[in-house]
Amino acid sequence: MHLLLNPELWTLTISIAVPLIYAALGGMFSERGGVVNIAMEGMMLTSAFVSVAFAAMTHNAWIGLGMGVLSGAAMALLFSWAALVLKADQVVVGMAVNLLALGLTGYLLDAFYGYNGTPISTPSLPTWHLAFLSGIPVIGPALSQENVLTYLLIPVLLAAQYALFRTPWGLRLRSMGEKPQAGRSAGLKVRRYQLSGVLLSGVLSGIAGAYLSIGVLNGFTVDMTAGRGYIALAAMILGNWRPSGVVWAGLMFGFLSALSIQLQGSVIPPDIVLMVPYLLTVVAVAGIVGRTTPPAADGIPYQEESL
Amino acid sequence: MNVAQLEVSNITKRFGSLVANDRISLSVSGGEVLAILGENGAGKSTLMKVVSGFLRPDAGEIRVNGTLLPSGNPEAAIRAGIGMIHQHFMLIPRMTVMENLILGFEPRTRWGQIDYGRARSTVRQLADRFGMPIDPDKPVERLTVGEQQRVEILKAFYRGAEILILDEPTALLTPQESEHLFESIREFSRQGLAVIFISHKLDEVLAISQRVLVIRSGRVVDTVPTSSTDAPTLARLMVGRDVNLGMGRRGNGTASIGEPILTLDQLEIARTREHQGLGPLSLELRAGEIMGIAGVDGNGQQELAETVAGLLPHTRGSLRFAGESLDNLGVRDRLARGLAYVPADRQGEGLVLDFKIWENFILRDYYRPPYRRGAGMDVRLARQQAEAAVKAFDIRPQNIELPARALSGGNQQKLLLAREMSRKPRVMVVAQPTRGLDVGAIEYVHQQLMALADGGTAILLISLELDELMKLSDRIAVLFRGKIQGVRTREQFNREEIGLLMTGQTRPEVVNQ
Amino acid sequence: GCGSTSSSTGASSTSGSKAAQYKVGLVTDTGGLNDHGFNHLAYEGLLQAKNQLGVTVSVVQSQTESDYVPFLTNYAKQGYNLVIAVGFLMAQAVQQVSHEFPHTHFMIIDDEVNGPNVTSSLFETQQCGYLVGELAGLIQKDHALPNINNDNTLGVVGGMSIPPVNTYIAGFYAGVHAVDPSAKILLKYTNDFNNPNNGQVFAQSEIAQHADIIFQVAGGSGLGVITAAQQAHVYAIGVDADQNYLAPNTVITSAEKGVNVATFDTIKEGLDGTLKAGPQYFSLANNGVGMAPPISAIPRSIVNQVLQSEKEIISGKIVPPTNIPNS
Amino acid sequence: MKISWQWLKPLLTVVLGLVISGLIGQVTGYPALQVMSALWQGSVGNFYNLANTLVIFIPLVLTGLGIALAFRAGLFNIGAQGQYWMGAIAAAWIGALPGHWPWGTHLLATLLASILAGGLYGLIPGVLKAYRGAHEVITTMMLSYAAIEFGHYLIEKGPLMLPGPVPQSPPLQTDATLPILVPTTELSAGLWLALAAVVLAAWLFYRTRLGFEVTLLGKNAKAARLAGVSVARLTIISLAVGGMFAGLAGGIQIMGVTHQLFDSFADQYGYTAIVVALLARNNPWGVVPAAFLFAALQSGAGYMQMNANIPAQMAYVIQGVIVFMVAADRIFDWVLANKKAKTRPPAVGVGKEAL
Ligand SMILES: Nc1ncnc2c1ncn2[C@@H]1O[C@H](COP(=O)(O)OP(=O)(O)OP(=O)(O)O)[C@@H](O)[C@H]1O
Ligand SMILES: Nc1ncnc2c1ncn2[C@@H]1O[C@H](COP(=O)(O)OP(=O)(O)OP(=O)(O)O)[C@@H](O)[C@H]1O
Ligand SMILES: [Mg+2]
Ligand SMILES: [Mg+2]
Repeated sequence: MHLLLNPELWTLTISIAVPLIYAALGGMFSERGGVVNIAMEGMMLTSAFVSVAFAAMTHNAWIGLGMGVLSGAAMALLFSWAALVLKADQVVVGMAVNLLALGLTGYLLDAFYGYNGTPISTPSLPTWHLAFLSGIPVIGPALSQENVLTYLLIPVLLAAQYALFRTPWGLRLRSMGEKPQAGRSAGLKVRRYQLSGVLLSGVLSGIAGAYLSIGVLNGFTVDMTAGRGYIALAAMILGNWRPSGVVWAGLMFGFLSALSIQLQGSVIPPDIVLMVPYLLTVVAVAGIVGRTTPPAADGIPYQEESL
Repeated sequence: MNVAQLEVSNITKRFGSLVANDRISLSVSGGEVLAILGENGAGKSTLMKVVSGFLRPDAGEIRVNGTLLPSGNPEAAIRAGIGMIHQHFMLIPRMTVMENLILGFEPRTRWGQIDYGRARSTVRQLADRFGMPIDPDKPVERLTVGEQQRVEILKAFYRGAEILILDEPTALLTPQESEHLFESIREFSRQGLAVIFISHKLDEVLAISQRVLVIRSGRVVDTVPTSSTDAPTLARLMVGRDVNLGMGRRGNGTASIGEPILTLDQLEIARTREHQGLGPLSLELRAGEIMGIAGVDGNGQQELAETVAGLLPHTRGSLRFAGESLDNLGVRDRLARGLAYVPADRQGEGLVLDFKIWENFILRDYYRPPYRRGAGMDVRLARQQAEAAVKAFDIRPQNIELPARALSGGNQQKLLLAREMSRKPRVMVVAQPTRGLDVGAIEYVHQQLMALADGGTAILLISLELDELMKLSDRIAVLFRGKIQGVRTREQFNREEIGLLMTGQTRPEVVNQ
Repeated sequence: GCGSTSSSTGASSTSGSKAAQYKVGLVTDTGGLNDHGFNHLAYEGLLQAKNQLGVTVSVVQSQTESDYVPFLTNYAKQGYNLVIAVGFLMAQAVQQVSHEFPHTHFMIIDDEVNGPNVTSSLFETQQCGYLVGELAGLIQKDHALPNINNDNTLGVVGGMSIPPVNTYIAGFYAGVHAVDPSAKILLKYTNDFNNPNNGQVFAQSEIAQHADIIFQVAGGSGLGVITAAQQAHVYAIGVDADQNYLAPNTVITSAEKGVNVATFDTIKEGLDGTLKAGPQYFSLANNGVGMAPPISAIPRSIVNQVLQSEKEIISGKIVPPTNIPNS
Repeated sequence: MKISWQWLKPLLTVVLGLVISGLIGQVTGYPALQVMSALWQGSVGNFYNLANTLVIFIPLVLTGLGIALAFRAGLFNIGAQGQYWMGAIAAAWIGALPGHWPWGTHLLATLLASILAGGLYGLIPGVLKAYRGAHEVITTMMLSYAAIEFGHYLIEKGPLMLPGPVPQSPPLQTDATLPILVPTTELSAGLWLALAAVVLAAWLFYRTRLGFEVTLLGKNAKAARLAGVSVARLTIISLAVGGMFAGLAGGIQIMGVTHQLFDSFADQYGYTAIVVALLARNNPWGVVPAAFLFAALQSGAGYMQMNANIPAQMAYVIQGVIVFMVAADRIFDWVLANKKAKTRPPAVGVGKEAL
C-alpha cells in the first residue's frame, strides 16, 4: 500500500509506458487499416538514432525530433512499398525492417562517431514543470514534471481517438482494415488509406524512438530499443486495437515493470522480481482480457481485381 | 424527368487466357429493367464489375448519358450514377448500418468531422422515399440477409445512383423478401431509374424485367423482350440445350420410405449471442425420406443443422440415430455412424480453399480406415478415390491436384456433395445446396439428392427456396423462431400456406404426437 | 588489414619490424566498443600499443554470445601471437580455445582462466569500490554537497550479479559502512549491460527511495543511471573509466579499472617475451585500479580522508572484502 | 521453365540482396567485392569456418522448425526463445545429475528432458489460447522474457547454482555431452539430430494426420471443426510440439556447445528463427537453406570485421536486405509486369487514375 502511494512509482510507470503507448498507437493505426505491423521496433530504433544525430549536429533537440519522426516515416514508407505495392508478406517485411534498422543504425553509429559513441553534448528535449498539477495526491508529482513528449501524448491520444472514430478518414481507414473491398466499392483508394495508417505508425514510432534517445536521455546505443517495439505490439493487442485500450495496456505494463523495479532489493531474488511484469501480463490477458478481436482483414494483402 | 442512359459497347475482359467477356454490348435506360441471364461463369459478374469500375476492361467503352467513363475507376462510376449491389455484399459486419451507408461519402461538419446528425436524417429520408425501413445504428452483423440487402440498395441510393445493378440479389432471400424486393424494383422503375437485374431464376426474370440479355461463355447470345419469351426458351438459350425444369420427386410418394432413423426428441438449444435459440423441437426422419426444412433465414435452420452434425451441443432433449443416443457423441462419432453434412457456407466451412481437391475430398475421413495408415494417411488411395469421384460427379476441371479455390462455385458445390455422398451416409443434412448455382447445375444437384434418397438415405434438406423444397421433399417442416410451426406432407403442399407458416401465422403445433 | 603504421615513439626501427610481425587480436564482449567502459578501455590500450610499440592489431566486436569461441579461434588460427578476450563473460570460451591452441597466448580480462598460455588480468576493484564508497559515505554523513537529503541512503545499480560487478559493489558497501554503519544502500540489477533507458528507470526507482548518490556498475546501461541522477539533481559515481565528462556536476568521481593499462602492459610484455601465464593482479598498489579525481565541490578534508584510506589499503591495513554482505 | 523459375527466384532474391548490400558497403567506403569475399570466406571459405556456420545452423534449424509448425496452425509463436531457454535449463539440470547411468541413458534422458521442458513451456500459451482465448503473441512473448529471468535466477541464487561467485550451473557429466565432430570447433553431433529433426518434421507436416490437421486448422478453422478436429486440442498440440523443437535446440546447445548454463549462454536464436521460418514459408525443407543463410551471415560477419575491418553491423544490414528482398520477391514479377504493360496495347478509355 505504502508502495502504491509512492509518487515515484507513478513517475516510473509513466516513463516506461510513454514510448510503449506511442508505438502501440502507431501499430494500431496501421492494423486498423489492415496492415500488420511488427516493424515498430525498427522504426523506433531508426528514429532514436537519427534524432540524436541531428540533435547533435544542429544543437537543437527539436530538429532532432523532427528528423527522427521523418526517419520513422521513411522506414514506414519502405515497409509500405513492399507490403502494399509488392504485396509482400507483412510479417516478413516487418522483420526485415527491424533487422535493417538494427544494422543500419549500428553501422552508421560506427561510421559517424567511431567508438566514442554519440556526442555527450547532444541536447535533449525539455522537461516541463506544470506546477498546478503537483497538488493532485499521489500521482500529482508524477504528472507535474515530465518530458515534453509525455505531455504531447495527451493531445495525441485525443486526436487519435477523434481521428479514428469521428472523422471520415478514420471511418475509411477502419473500413480498409475490416473489408477493403467495401472501401473500394465506395470508390476509395485502398492503398492510399493503408499507406496513411502505416505512415502514422512510422511517425508515432518515430516519436517513441526520439523519446528514448533524446527525450529522457541524450545519446544512442546499439539496439537501445531492446524489444520495446515488440512489447508495444503486445500492448496494442492487449488494448484491443483501441486508443483507450492501448493506453491502459501501456500503463499496465509500465506499472508492473515499475513495481518490479521497486520491489528489487527486498528479500525476493531480483530475477524472480523481474519476472513479475511478464507473468502478470500473461495472467491479465488470460484471466481478465481474454479474447481480443483484430480487424477482420488485418494482414491480408489487398488484391486489386479480386472481390 | 431526367432519364439516365447506360451504354456499354464491345467490352472485352480477359483473365489470363480466359476470355470472360467477349465484345459484349448492351444498353439500358431509365424506367427500364434489363435482366441478364447466364450459366455460372458466363461472365455476368465480370461484366458488371467492369461497368462499375472494379475491373479494367481490355477493350470497349462505357458511356452514361453519352459521356465516356474512365475505365477501372469505381469513383467515377459512382459519380456517374452507377450503383452496384454485388453478389457478395460489400458490407462491413462490425460497423453500423449508417457507417456502412456513408462510407466514402460522409457528410461533414464545418470542423471536418462526420456529421452524424445529417447522415441520420438523410438515411431516414431515403428509407422513407423507397419504403425500406432500417435502423441506422444497428451493426450490420446483427441484420438478416434481407435487411443487409436493403442496406446495400440504400447505399447505392445514398450515393445518388440512377442506374442500379443487382447481381443475384435474390440468391439469399426468402420468397417474401424477394417479393418485397421486386416491389421496390418496380418502384425504382417508376421513379425513373434504370435497373440491371442478374439472376439464375427464370421466373423472377420473367416477372420483373422488360428485356432479357442472355450470355454464354462470355458472349451475348441474344436479347429478347420478356413479353415474347418463356422459361424453357430462356433455359435453352442459357445452357445451349434443353433443361428439365419441372421434374419433381418420384411420383410413388412414400412407398419406399423405411424405418425411422433420426429422431429429435424435445431438442432444445439455449439462445446465446451467436445463436438463435432452438426448440423444444421434435422430428422423426425415416430412411429414404427427404424432409425439407422451410423457414425465413435465421429462424434456427443453421442451429438445427449444426446440432445434428455435432458442432453445436444441445442443452436439452435428445437426439437418436437408429435407436442409439447421439447426445454425448462428437462430430467424429457421428461421422462414423453414417451422418453426413453439407454446410451452407461452402467456401468458409465446407471446403478448405487452399487445399487440393483430393485433400478436400478426404477432409472428413482422413483419420480412419481406409485412409488411416500408421500415423499417416494412405495418400495413394485418397488420390484414387478422389480421382474416381471427380469423374463420377463431373467436377471440372478434372485435376485433383488443383486447389479448391480454382473451382467455380458450382463445381465447389459438386465437390462438397461428392465428398459427402461418397461416404454412403445413412443420414445427410444438406443446407442450401443450390445457392448461387445455374439451372444446369441445380438440375444436376437435384438429381443426385433424389438418387441418394432412393438409395435409402434419409435427407434433411434445409433450403430457403420453397420451390426447391416442394420439388424434392416428402415432407416439409416449417421453422419459425426456432420452433416447428407445422409439418406438411407431399399431398398437403401449398405454397401460400407454407409461406404463411414461415411468417408464424398459425398456432405452433408439435409434430409426431 | 591494418596496423602497419610506424610507431612514432618508443620502439627503435629494428624492433619496429619485429613489432609489426607481432599480431594482437582483441575480442570484445557483446557490450561493444562504445560502451564508455571497459571494452572501450581495452581498445584504447590496444591502440596505444599499436601507436607506441608498432604491433599489428585487429579488433572484433562480438554481436552475440555464440561469437566468442569462433572469434578467438579465428585469431588463433590466423597465427596471432596474442589474443585478448575482454570480459568475464568470455571465460568459458577462453578456457576452451586456449587449450586447443597451446602456441597462442591468450589474455582474459576480469576472470581467472588456468593454462600455460593464458594470462588473466584481475582487478581488485573492491579497492577502488571501497574508496568511492567511503567518499560517498562521507558526503552523505556531512551533507557535503547541495541536495543531500536526511535519509542517509545511497544507491547502486549493477548490470548483472557477476563477480566483476559484485567486487566493485562489495568494496563500495565496505567503504560506506566504514564511515557510517547505519547508512542504507539500495542495490538493484538491470540484468542488462546495454540498455541505458532501463538503467535510467532503475536509478529513478532508487532516487524515489531517497538515494542521492548512486554508484553505477552497469556498463552501457549505466549511462542512463548518470542521466537519471543528473535530471533529479542528485549524484552519480562512474565506473571503469573516469566518466565525469558525461555529466560534470553529477558524476562526483569514478571507480577506475585500468583495463587500458593492463592491455597495454600485457601486449608490451608479450612483445618483449616477458609475458607470464597465470593471474596478474591490478590493484591500487600498481595503479591498476583507482579513484578518479573527485569534483572540486567536494571539501578537501573529505578527499584527504579518502586518500588516507587509499594508503592504508595499499599498505594492507585495510582489506576491502570481495563479497557483498547479506543484508 | 516454370519449375526452374521457381527455384531461380529465391536464389535471385538472395543474390540481389547481396548486391544491394554490397552497394551500401561500396558507398560507405567498403569495397563491395571485399565485403562479399570476406563474407564468403568467413562462412564457408574453409572447413573450419563452415563448421562454425553449422554450429549456428543447428539451433536455427530446430527452432525454425518449431516456429514453422505453430505458423502452419495459424499461431504466431514469437516466444520460441523462452522455450529454447527452458530446454537448455532442463538439459543443464538433468545432464549434470551425477550417478551411474548405463551407457547412453544419460544422454537420452538429457535430450528428452530438454524436449519435454520446451514442450511444456509451449503448452502453457497453447492452453491459455485454447481455453481463455489469450492471444499467443502476448503470452509467448511474455513467457519468453520470464523464462530468461527464470534461468538467471536458477544459476544465480537458485537450485542450479554452482557454488562460487560465478553464476553458472554445474558442468554436464561427460556421458551427457554430445561428441564434437570437428576438433577445435563447437560443432557437435547435434548436427545429425538437427538434420534428423528436419526429416522428422517433413514427415510430421506432410505425411501424418497430425500434420494434415495442423495445416487444416491454419487454413480454415471452421472446416477443421467440421472434420471433427478439436480446435482447442490442436492449438495446444501445435504450440507444445513447436516448443519441443525449440527445447531440443536449447538442450543441444548445452549438451554440444556450452556444457553448462551460464549467463552468456543465451543468444537471439529464438528470434532469428522466426525469420528463418517465415523465409522458409513454413516448409521444413525450406528451413534448411534459410537457417544456413542466416548462420552463414552471422559467422561471416566476424570474419568481415577481423580481416576487412568492416563493421559487424553490416551483417544485420545484409540480413535485413535479403529478408526484404525475399518477402518482396514480387519485385521481379513487378518489373516483368511493367515491361509487359508497356508492350501491351493500352485498353480503350484508360482513365488517368492508374492503379
Ligand atoms: N479474378 C479472376 N481471376 C481469374 N478468372 C476470373 C476472375 N474472376 C472471374 N474469372 C473468370 O471469369 C469467368 C466469369 O466469371 P463471372 O464471375 O463473371 O461469372 P458469372 O457469370 O457471374 O457466374 P455466376 O453466375 O456464377 O455468378 C469465370 O468463369 C471465371 O473463370
Ligand atoms: N485467383 C484465381 N486463380 C485462378 N483462377 C481463378 C482465381 N479466381 C477465380 N478463378 C477462376 O474463377 C472461377 C471461379 O470464379 P467465381 O467464384 O466467380 O465462380 P463463378 O463463375 O461465379 O461460379 P459460381 O456461380 O458457381 O459461383 C473458377 O473457374 C476459377 O478458375
Ligand atoms: Mg456472378
Ligand atoms: Mg457465382
